[in-house]
Amino acid sequence: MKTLILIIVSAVFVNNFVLSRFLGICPFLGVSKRIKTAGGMSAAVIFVMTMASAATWLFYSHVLVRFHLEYLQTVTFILVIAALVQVVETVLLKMSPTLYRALGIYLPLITTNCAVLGVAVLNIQKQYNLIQTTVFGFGAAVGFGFAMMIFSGIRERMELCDTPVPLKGTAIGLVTAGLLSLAFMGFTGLVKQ
Amino acid sequence: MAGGKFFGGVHPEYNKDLAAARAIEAMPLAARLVVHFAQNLGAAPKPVVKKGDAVKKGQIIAEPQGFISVPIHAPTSGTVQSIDIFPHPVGADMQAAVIIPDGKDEWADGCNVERDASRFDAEAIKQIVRDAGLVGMGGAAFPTHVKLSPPKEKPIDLLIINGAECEPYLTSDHRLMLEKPAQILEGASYFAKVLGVNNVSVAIEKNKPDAIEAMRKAAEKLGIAVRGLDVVYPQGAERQLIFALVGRTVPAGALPMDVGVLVQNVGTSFAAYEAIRFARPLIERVVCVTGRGIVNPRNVLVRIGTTFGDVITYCGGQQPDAGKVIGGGPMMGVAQYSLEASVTKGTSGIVVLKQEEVAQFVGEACIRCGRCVRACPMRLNPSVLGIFAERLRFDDAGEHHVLDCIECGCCAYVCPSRRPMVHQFRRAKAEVRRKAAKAS
Amino acid sequence: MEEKKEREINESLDEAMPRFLVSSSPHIHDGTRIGDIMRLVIIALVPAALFSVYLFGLRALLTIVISVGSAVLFEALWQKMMRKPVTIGNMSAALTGLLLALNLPAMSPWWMILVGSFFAIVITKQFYGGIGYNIFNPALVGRVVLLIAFPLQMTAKWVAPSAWGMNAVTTATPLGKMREALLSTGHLDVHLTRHEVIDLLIGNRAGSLGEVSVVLLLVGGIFLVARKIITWHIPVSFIASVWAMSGIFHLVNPARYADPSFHVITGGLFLGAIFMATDYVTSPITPGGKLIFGVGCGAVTVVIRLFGAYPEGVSFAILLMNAFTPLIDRYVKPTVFGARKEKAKAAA
Amino acid sequence: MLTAVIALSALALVSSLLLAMVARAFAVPSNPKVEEIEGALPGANCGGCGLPGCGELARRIADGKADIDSCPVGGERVAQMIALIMGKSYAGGLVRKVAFILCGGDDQVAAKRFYYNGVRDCTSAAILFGGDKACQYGCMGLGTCEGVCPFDAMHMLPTGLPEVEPVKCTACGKCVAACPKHIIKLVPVDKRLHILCSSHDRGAKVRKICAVGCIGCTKCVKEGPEGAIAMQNNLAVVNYDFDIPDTVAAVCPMNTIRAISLDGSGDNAGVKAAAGGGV
Repeated sequence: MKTLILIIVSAVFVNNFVLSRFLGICPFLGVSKRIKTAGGMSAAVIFVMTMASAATWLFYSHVLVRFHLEYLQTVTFILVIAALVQVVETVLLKMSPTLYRALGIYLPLITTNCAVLGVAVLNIQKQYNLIQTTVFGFGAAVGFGFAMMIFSGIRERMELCDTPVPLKGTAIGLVTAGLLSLAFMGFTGLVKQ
Repeated sequence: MAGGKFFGGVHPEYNKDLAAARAIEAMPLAARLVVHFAQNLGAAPKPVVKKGDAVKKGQIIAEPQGFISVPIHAPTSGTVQSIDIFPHPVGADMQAAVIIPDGKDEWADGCNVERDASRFDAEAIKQIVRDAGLVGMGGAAFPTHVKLSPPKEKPIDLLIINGAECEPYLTSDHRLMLEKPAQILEGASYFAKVLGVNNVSVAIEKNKPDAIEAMRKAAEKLGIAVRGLDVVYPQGAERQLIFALVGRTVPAGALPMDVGVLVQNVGTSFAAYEAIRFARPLIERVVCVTGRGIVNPRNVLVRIGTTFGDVITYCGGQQPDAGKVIGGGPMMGVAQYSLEASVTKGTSGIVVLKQEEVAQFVGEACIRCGRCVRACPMRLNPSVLGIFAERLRFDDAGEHHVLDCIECGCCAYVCPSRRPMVHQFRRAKAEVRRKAAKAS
Repeated sequence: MEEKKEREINESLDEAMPRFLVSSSPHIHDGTRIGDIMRLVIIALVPAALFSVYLFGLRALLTIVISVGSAVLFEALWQKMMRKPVTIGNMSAALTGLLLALNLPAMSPWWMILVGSFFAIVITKQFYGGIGYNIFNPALVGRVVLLIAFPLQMTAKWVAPSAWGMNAVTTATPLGKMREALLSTGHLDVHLTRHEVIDLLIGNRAGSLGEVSVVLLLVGGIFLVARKIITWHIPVSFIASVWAMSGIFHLVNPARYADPSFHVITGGLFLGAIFMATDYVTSPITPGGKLIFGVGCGAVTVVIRLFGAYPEGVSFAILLMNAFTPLIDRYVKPTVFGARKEKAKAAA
Repeated sequence: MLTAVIALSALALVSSLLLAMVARAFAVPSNPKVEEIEGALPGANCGGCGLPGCGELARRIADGKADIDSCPVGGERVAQMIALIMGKSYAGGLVRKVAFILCGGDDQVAAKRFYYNGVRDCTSAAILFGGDKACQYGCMGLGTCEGVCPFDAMHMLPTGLPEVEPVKCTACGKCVAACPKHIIKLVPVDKRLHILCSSHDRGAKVRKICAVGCIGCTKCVKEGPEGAIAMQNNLAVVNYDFDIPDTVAAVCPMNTIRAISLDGSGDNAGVKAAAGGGV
C-alpha cells in the first residue's frame, strides 16, 4: 500500500510528467487555453494512460516475453495505444461532441503523445507488477492533469496580460512552463527513486 | 430587526462645511429657462407645446407616456421660444423647451391652492403625486407614484425617509431637514397612508447632528423614529441603507419592496407635501451649489430649467481655476461639458471642483491590491470586472455579476492605479443588457 | 506632449467656448498611487535591512545596493527598449530588488545578484507585460533560479553574525544544521533553550540578509497591516499552518521532526509570509482565497522542509501557490451582496 | 522472425476488429463536405460572416443554410472553390469592397467640446455626452476600429483619424460594426469619389465646428450625374452604383468630397490629402 501511495506522490509531484520529465508538452501547450478544455483533456489522458498502462503491460508480459519478442516493445506499444485512442475518440464523438470538438486535433495527438508511450515504457523499465503499473499510469496522468489545470488557470489570466507582441502565445507559454517547473523543483528528493 | 454595518464603503473627505451653514435661499427667476422633457427614469413624456406657445406656471408642457412616466410642468409663466437639443445633466444631449419668462410668474388654474389633505384617499394621493410630476429627487429620478404602487403580493411594512445624504459636498437635503422638518414628515405621512404603513423611519448620517435634532423634534409627536447612521459612503444607497437600518438584505436583482421596504428621499417627501397640500407641481427644487471652484457656495431653491450657468453666476461665479462642473455629487454625479445644462428634478447639487482637486484617470495596470474588493459595498470583485471590461470581454464581466454594480464609485475612488472602473462598468452593463435583450 | 499640442490647436479653434474636463464618476480620489504603497512596503523592510547590515557588515549593504540598482536599471532599460513608458518611479522595481537582496546570502558575488535581478525583473515581470501582470513573484523567481543554478554560493557560504560583520566566518543556517545532523546521525539535535529562542527571534543567526530577525519583520508586518497595505489573512494562515503541520509531525516522532516553534522562527518563514506571499499581483484577491493561499504555502513549506532535498521550502511553496492563484481567484469569489438570498429562493 | 510477424499481425487484426466494432456501435453521421469547405475558407476565424468561426460557416454552407459567397474575406476566389465543392455554379462579378471612414474631421479641423478623461475606447467614451467632439456624427479618434481589425489594416494617425490600408482590408465588417458613430462603410474599391462626412447637422452649425464638414449646399448634387449624389437630411451621400468624374470634387466649397484611389490605380494624392486633413 505504502509503495502505491509513494508511486502516486512521486508521479504527481516529484517526477511530474510534464514539469520534470517534460513529456506530453504538446497537449500541455495546445489544449490549456481554457480551464474547461484542459479539464476534458486531462480526463481523456487519465483514461487513456491508465488503460494503456494496463494493456501494454499485459501485452508485454503475456505475449512479448513469452515469445521472446521484447525488441518489438516500442512498435507494438504504439499499435496498442493507437487503437485505444481511436476507440476513445469514436466513443467521445458520440457521447460528447462538444468535448470532442474542444479537444480537436489534440485527441488524435494523444496517440503519438510521448507521455502515454513514456508511461508504458517506464512501467516495463521499473519492473512494476500489474497493479503498480496501473497505479503509476493513473498517477502520471493525474500529474499531467494537475499541471494542465494549473497551467490553464495561468493561461486564462495571461490572456489578460500586456505581453510584448513577439512573446505572445507559445513563447510566453513555454516561459511560464519553465517557471512552473522551477517551482516544482522544490519537491526534489521528496521520494527516493 | 437590528441593523448592521454594510460591507465595504469608503470615507471620502466630505467638505460639507462649504455650504452646510448657508440657509436655503430662493434664486430669482432667470431670464431664460431650458426645461428638459426627459426628467424621469422610464419613458420620456411627450411635448404638448410648440414654439411660440404661451404657458402658465404649473401648466403641463409634456404628457407622460405609459405608467413609468410623469408630466413636465412649465416652471413659470412665459412663452416657449424654441424646442431644441440641449445638454442634459445626466450626460447626453436631449430635447428641451426654452421658455422665456414674462416676469409675472402667474400660476395656471387650479394650482397653488391650499387644500385639506385628509379628504384624499390612497388612490387620489397617488394620482396627485403623478400629476405633480414627482420623481425620486436623490438623483435617480424614478417616478414616485410607481414606487408607491407595489404589487399586492409584496406588502410594504416599513417606509424609510432617506436623509443620509452620503455624497460628499452636498448639503441640500441637510438644509431641507433643518428648515422644513415638519413639512417633510407630513409628506412622508402621505406616502405612509398610500402604502398603509405604520412604521416610518427617518435615516440620517451622524455627521448632521443638527438635522437629526430638528427632525427628532418634529417627529416626536408623530411617533416616527429618527435614526442616526454611521458616516460611511454609500450609506444613502437604498440596499446599503436598508441593511444598515433594519438588517434586511435586498436580493441581488430585486427591489427594496421585495423585503417590504420603501425608501423615499427627504426632498421627494417635501415635494409631495407641496403637491398634496398646495397643489404645486414639482417645478423647483433645492440645489446645493458648492465646491472650491465656486466663489460663494450656498443652497438655493431653483426653478427646474435654470441653466447651470445662471445658477453658478448667482452664486458668485466660478473661481478662475475651476476645472470640472458636476451635476450631482462628486462620487456619482455627471461631469458637464457645458453650462447650458439645466437643473432637472434629479439635480441635487452642482459641484465645481478646482483643477487640482479633480481625479484624473490614468488607467495603469491593475496591481490586484484588493482595495476595490474591500471597498465595494455590493461585494463584487471590481478588479477582475475592470480587467474584463478593459479587454472588451463583456460576457465574462456579466458572469462576474457586473449588473449588480450600483456605480457608487468606491472602487475607482480607492484605486491606486487610477483605473476608470465605473466608466468601464457602465459600458459593460450596457453591453450585457444589450446582449440579454437581443437574446430574448 | 502630444496631448498638449492637441489642446493648443483646439483652443485656437474655439476660443469662445470654455472647456471643462469630462470623465465618468467618481470625480474625486483618495489620492493613493501605486508608488505610495510600494514606498510603505519598502519602509516596512528598512529595519530588517539595516539590521542585516549590522549583522553581516558592508557586504550586506553592497548586496542591497547592487540588487536594487540593477533591478531598477533592468526595468528602465527594458521599458526603453520596448518603447513603453518608464515606470521606475512607482518603486515597484526597487522593492523587487530589495526583496531579492534580502533573500540572498551576504557573500553573494555581484554577478550572481545581477543574474537573479535579471530573471526577476525581465523574465518574470516584464515578459508578462510589467507590473500587475506577472504570474510569479519576481524576487522569488530570482532567488530560486540562483538557488538551483549556483547551489554552492546560495547554500554553503553563510556568514556568522557579528557586530558590523567584523569577523566573517562562514557557518550554516539553523535549518541547514538541523538537516546535517539528521542526515549524519539520524536524529535531531535541536534543543530550544531560552537563550537560543531569543537569538532566533532577534536574528542573531546565519541566514539570508532579511530573514534573520523575526522581531523586526514582525514589526514591519504589523506596520503594513495597520496601514492597510496588506491584510492579516496570508501571513497568519501561512505561519499558523506551518506551526500546526510541523506540530503534528513533531508529536508523531519528536526525534525526527523538530519542535514546531523552531520551524516557525527559523528560515525565511516570516520574510516569506509577511513580505513575499502577500505580493498583490501573485496572490489571491479575496479574503477567502488568501486563506487558502496561506494554508497551501504553509503545507508545501513543511513538506519540503521535512521530506525534500532542500532545507528551506518557503520560496518554492510561495512560487507553487503563485501558480495556483489564478485557479483560486477563479473559484473563490466574493458573494455578491444579496446573492445568497437569491440562491436560497431558487432552491426553495 | 516468424513469431514476430504473426504476433504483430494478430495484434493488428484484433485492434482493427475492435475499432470496427466500436465505430459501428458509436457511429455518427457526418457530412464530408464540411471539412472540404473549411479547407477552402481562409481560416482566420475573424467572424466577418457573423458566425463564430470558419468551421461554423462551413457547416452552414454544407447544410445549405448559408450562401456559398458568405465569406466576405475570401471573396470571389473562395466562393468559386466552395461552388465547386457544393456542385453549384457561381456567377461571380463581386467587386472587392474595403472599409472607408466617412469623416474628414481630424483634430486640426474639427472642434472639441471638452477634455475627455476616461476609457480609451470610442463606445465607452460615447457614454459621456456622445464623445468630446463638437460634431456628434464625427470620428471620436480613440481607435476602437483599429483594435477590432483582425487584419492589421486599420491604423490610427496622429491627427486623430483612422486610416484604412485598402490592400490589407478584407471587408470583414468588424470595424463597421464596432464604430459607435456608424461612420465606417464598405465601399467598392474601384470607385474614386467619396464624401468624407456623416454629419446631419445644418450647414450653419457644421461651419462652426468643422472646417471640412458637409454643409448641405447641394452643389455636388447638381454637378454630378443625375442620381449619383443625393441629399439625405442635410448630408450629401454618394450612390456607389454610379461612376462619378473626379471633377465633381472641385465644386465642394468645404473640400468634403475627395477623389481617392483605393485600388492603387491613378494617383494617391487624394489618400494623402485625406490623411493630412486636406487643409
